[in-house]
Amino acid sequence: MDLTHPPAEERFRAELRAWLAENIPAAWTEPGFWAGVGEAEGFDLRRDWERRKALAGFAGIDWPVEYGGRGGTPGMRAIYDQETQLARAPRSVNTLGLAFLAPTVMAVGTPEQKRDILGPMLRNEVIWCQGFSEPGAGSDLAALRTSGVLDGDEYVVNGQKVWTTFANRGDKIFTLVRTEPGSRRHHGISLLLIDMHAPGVEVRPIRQMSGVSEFGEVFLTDVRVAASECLGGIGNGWATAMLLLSFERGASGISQYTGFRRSYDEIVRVARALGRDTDPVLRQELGRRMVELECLRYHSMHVLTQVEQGRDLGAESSITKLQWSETYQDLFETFDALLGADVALTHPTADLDLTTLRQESFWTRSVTIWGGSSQVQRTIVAERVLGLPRGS
Amino acid sequence: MDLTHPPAEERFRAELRAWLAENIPAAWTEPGFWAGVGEAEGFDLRRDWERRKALAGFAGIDWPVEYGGRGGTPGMRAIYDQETQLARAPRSVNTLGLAFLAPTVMAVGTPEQKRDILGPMLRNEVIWCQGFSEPGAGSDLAALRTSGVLDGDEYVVNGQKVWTTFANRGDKIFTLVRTEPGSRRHHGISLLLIDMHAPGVEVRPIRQMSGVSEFGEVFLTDVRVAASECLGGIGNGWATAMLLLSFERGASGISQYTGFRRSYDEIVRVARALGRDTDPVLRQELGRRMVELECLRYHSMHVLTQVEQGRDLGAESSITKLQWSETYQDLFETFDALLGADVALTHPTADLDLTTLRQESFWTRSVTIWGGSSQVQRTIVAERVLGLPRGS
Amino acid sequence: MFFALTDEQRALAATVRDFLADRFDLTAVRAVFTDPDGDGHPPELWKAIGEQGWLAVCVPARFDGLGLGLLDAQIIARAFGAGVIPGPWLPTVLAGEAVRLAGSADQAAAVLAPLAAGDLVATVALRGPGGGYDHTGIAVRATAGGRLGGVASGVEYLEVAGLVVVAAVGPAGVGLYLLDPRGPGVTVTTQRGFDGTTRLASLSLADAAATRLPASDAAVAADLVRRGALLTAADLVGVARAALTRTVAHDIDRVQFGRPVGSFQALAHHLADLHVAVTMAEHAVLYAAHALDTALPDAELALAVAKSKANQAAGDATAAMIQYHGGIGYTWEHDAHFFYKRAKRQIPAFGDTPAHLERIAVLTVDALP
Amino acid sequence: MFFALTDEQRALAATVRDFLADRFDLTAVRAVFTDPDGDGHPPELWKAIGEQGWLAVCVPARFDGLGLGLLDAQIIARAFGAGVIPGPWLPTVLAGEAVRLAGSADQAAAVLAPLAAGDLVATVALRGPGGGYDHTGIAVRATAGGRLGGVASGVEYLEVAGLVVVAAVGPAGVGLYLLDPRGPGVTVTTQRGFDGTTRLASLSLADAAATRLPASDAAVAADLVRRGALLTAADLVGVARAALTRTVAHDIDRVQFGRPVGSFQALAHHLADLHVAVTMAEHAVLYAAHALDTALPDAELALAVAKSKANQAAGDATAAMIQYHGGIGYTWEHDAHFFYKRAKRQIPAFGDTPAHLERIAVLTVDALP
Repeated sequence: MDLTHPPAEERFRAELRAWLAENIPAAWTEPGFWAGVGEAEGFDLRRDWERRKALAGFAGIDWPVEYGGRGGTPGMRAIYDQETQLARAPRSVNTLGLAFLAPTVMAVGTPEQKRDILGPMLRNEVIWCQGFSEPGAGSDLAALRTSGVLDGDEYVVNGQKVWTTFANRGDKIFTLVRTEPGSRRHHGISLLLIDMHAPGVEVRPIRQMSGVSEFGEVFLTDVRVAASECLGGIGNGWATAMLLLSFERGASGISQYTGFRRSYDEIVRVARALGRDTDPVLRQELGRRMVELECLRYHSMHVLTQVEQGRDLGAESSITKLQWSETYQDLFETFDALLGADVALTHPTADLDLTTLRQESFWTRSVTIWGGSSQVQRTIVAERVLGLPRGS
Repeated sequence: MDLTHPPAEERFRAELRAWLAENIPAAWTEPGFWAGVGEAEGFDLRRDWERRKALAGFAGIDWPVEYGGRGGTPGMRAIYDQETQLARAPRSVNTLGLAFLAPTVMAVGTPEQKRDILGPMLRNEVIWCQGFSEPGAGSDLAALRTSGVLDGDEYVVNGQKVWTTFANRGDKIFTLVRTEPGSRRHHGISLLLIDMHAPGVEVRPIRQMSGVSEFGEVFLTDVRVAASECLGGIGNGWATAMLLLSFERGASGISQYTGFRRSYDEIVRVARALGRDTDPVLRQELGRRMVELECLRYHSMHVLTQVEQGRDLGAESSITKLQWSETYQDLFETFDALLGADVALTHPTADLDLTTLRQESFWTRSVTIWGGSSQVQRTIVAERVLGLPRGS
Repeated sequence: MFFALTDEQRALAATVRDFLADRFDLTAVRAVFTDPDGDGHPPELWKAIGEQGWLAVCVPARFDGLGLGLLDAQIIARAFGAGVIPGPWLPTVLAGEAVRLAGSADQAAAVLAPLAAGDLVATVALRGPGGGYDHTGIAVRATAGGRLGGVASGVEYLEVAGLVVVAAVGPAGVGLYLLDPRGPGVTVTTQRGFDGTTRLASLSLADAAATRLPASDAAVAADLVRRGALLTAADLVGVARAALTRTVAHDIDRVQFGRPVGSFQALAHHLADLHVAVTMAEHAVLYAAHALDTALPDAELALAVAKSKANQAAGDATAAMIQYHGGIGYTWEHDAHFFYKRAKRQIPAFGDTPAHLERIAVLTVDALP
Repeated sequence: MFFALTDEQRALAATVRDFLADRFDLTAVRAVFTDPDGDGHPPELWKAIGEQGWLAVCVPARFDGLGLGLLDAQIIARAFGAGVIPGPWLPTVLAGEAVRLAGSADQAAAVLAPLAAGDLVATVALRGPGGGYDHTGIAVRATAGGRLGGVASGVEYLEVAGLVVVAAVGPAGVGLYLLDPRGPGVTVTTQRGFDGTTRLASLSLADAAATRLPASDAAVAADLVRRGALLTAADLVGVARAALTRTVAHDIDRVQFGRPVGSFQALAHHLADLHVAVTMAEHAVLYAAHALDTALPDAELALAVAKSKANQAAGDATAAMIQYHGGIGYTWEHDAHFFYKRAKRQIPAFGDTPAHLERIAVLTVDALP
């Protein structure tokens, strides 16, 4: 065991930490700040901040230098995930592009795609959306029905996508489209890159149960897309999509841990303000949550070690997802439990504002659904990790 | 709502209670008595006691008088279940015969079968075993392989049965046998009544994890059974077996509740002896167990009402089984929890003898397996009560 | 033995259900839910509730009530939970119970008839900010002359109520007081919350005039809390059953991987467990209502069992409703969050689970001979 | 970042595993388990354990030990758990730790070399009947002269031990004492229990002579308990992983309703959840061992996390082992009950879950600035 980072990585941490301290306005880290600014203003602040961060060299930490990245180690990437959380840096507005599309482009993109997509994405000049899910195709992606019909050297795309993060703010969307008429399930699909500002693209925000709109529906009506705007080859979309989704495996859980650990402390402070932190029954619940949080941290070290050793994590990423999502949800059940009879109030006492924690609590109901529901993850663990026979 | 019993039923209660008080030796109700006497002696005591009880008119409470029963109401049956538990009367040694075989004989038996089987069973002159499960056919009963080949007017039976309660003490066994060679699944099966003392019947006790042997394996080698010793018709065994198992539905759960409620009190007394009854965390656990116990009691009143109203409970019996078996198991998890570091000891302190409670605790591990495992019960509730589509 | 509702009671249940389906369905609920600045008290609904006699259930016949008990009242509470119905029915009924149990003849005459007819919205203020439902949670003090000072939190529909029953600690201990919320010395402040099926406010009292219910004491206050807990448990059971039924219906229809989602065994078994839990909670609420109505010796235990079990069933069923609807269940546009949020609010109301479990321990551990 | 075992450590794990599979498999365990009157201490196993150096892991090199740490010791503990191995390995190692941490040079010289070689069976007596593992649980008093009086319960392998480390409260507070269990004033009484993979006894002391470990105090005693908890957690993780692996293997083979039982989704999903839990417990034990070895600032938290998680994983996995084997898993003849009973015994050993969770609350709730 050696849980330290090598000196070069620690130097990176120091450098990053100093930059973050200097560049994140104090107001941004105050409770309620992001809930207070409007959605549009918040987005613009984050977009601009991230661009500046990229120019300062703190984007694409583990991307190769040739693609505009820093060429750092997996350890630096983990440090980045941790430090940005600790500094309460704003969340990225280009997550899906950075986490999924970018590594896929590096792997199977044409030289032109690499040039045109990666740099602008890093600098937030182009915000990317993901267009995979459809109303009838949630966990069962292969049931998709959006169609693209070749007309000259363009595809005419029709269909509907749903659960698209930042649908109303995105510039481009990577989309699964059935380009071979009459094909079924995994066949005849292509991954097309569609301009969100093109004619025929309409977006309707989806309001979440928390009241916030981060997702949207995307309606595609006779949208014309150049055949060259395809990643990974026409008809090869399923394989490209599976490759793309496999990059979720890079996530070690350290970013989640760092964020949830802060939420835990905030929840403890609420308990203290309400005089409930000495209740032996609630202390047991808090203790149980901390057990799972700390396990997530140890697990993230395990994952980082595996990545550094060049091992393929494969289906193990389902373990990471289950651990962080279920732990996160349970943590906010404990939050509710300690509020007692005042659970429904935004301000249970005059000086306690729970708006942000309450939004986070509603958010946790979604994390066991998106990105592969807990049910889907358990099936993956059962079949691919434990080797249980395929059931149904 | 009217949770009282009519006067006739209350008179029955008084009569029964008085008889029990007079006829159960005080020594029998002392902790550890039944664990102290040997298995054989215990069986004989119980067999004889039950015979005397029958002669006094306290057997077959809700059986028609023509079959030697008392001709009582469902309410009297519930009172009987409750009072015998309260009085710590010994458990029956003929349960499977009384609960399952008897009502089946009443429903589909020939006049001779009714005459020959019911009376002797009530008086414990014949102890009945059940021979349904086989090593390869547990929850999946239709996978049975025991075969009976017709030879003159006798079947020659070969096969193996398992999980047979009192296998080594039984006189006769009601058995599912594949009497049509080459038949599959539910077809070609007959319910044969086999003499356990006949040549070719061999019994091997199965020791349970508690150390006690209540089950056994029954090996049938060229056992000759008269074709007339068939209940419900040759080849009609599956339907007869399903009818037989449906009589489990008579059980309202009140017997279980009354027994478990006593165990709860005993567990509380142990907690008190160890000074753990004031621990707020353990109190929560005990409270949670009491919630489920009391729900079981209310549920038993609901079931009794349904039976009195002549309603078919159908798949609802799976709810009763799930509620009592899971509650019982959880209750003993709480028992373990409150013992703390001394959990492994039979005598954690000089004056605390946990032998009986410990055996009961191991027993609770089996109740979610036999009689249809919790998994099987949940499938029944999902499909037949909720109407969810048949899955797998 | 008759552990069931009578035919009349079943008919009442059907009437409430049909009325709501017809006249106040989820579209009507949505209108109230999504208008947090509105008073959450649709007049046409209230009028109908009054006309139907659903406020008169527990009011004695001499005050034009139906003279029934909690067993009948819980039928209405369950249907209201199942329909996630807004409005001050529950606090009004409860305020009536306080007057019935502890009021003078004059007080009863003045309050109960208009309350039963739907001409009076009333509510109860039983605990201070952050406080529980026993006497330690009360943050209002009373003088011997009936002047109140202090604060109460999370009071339902205070802003439309014409009368408040306030629990206060006076010279002779805990008492219940009738207060005009528009009188001098009374400040009402809106408290924002996430459950749009109710409206909450705090009550600040500074030397406010009130009238004591003469027979009220700590025991009556505790009894009132138990009645509130029973009706809340019934509401939760209604929420739980509706959440489960809607989820089952959705998962029979919803196809993924070429099969109805409800045919996947892990999901089906979880729904089966939820059905068992909701069924037990239904039994428990029925029993507890009867036990309180007829003063059975185990009434207090039964109430604690009912509220604990209803809490669990509703919490689990509404969380499952979101999870097993997939993404759609998490949207504002879907109705799942009405059920989820109402359950979240009601679970700690009139005693959270730990409080009731500890009470059960007192009754079954400490009381064991 | 290297959060994993080294190649040498993996080789050690493989050696222990292979040795046990070869020389002390479940048939050998069964012989010990089903002979409750035997001493539970097979000499050939002990001899081999000594020869292999598995008692020498934590003993410093100057006493012929390997001078390694808990990270290496937990490898052996895990393998022993996975094999439900009987014998006094764990209490002997722990007694050695007490001497190493708090003994004089002479005491260390006298005890550690024979202990490392397998020539000395030792054990620890740290709590009284019904007591926990903190100072309040100690029921032995010591005089200034080192005479002990009182009682200790649940002492592993006391009847074959040549040396006992006893926790006692003396004039200067808690201390650890070396005791000859065959000396005058010492009474050893067998305590019957259900876990045949160990032997337990109580220790009654009446003016019994003992020698204090000079550097021992409350902090060292607490450290010793943490080391015991860590090795017990490792044992439990071994039990849990073996229970799960055996259940998966059984359910791949076992056919019901024409399909392998393991293809039923409800069961498969439960096994998947268990795999996640056992994996987390494995991580946690690894981290806690390293944290104790290198005195990381969060070592105490890590230990409490590891024991809590190992308790849960082993409890759940061994219960599932019985349930998902069907009837056979409930028989004496099947091995499932070895795992179940060992887990039951070890779960409260060196701190049950509530005790560790409360400790976590102290460290993360009370300590929050």
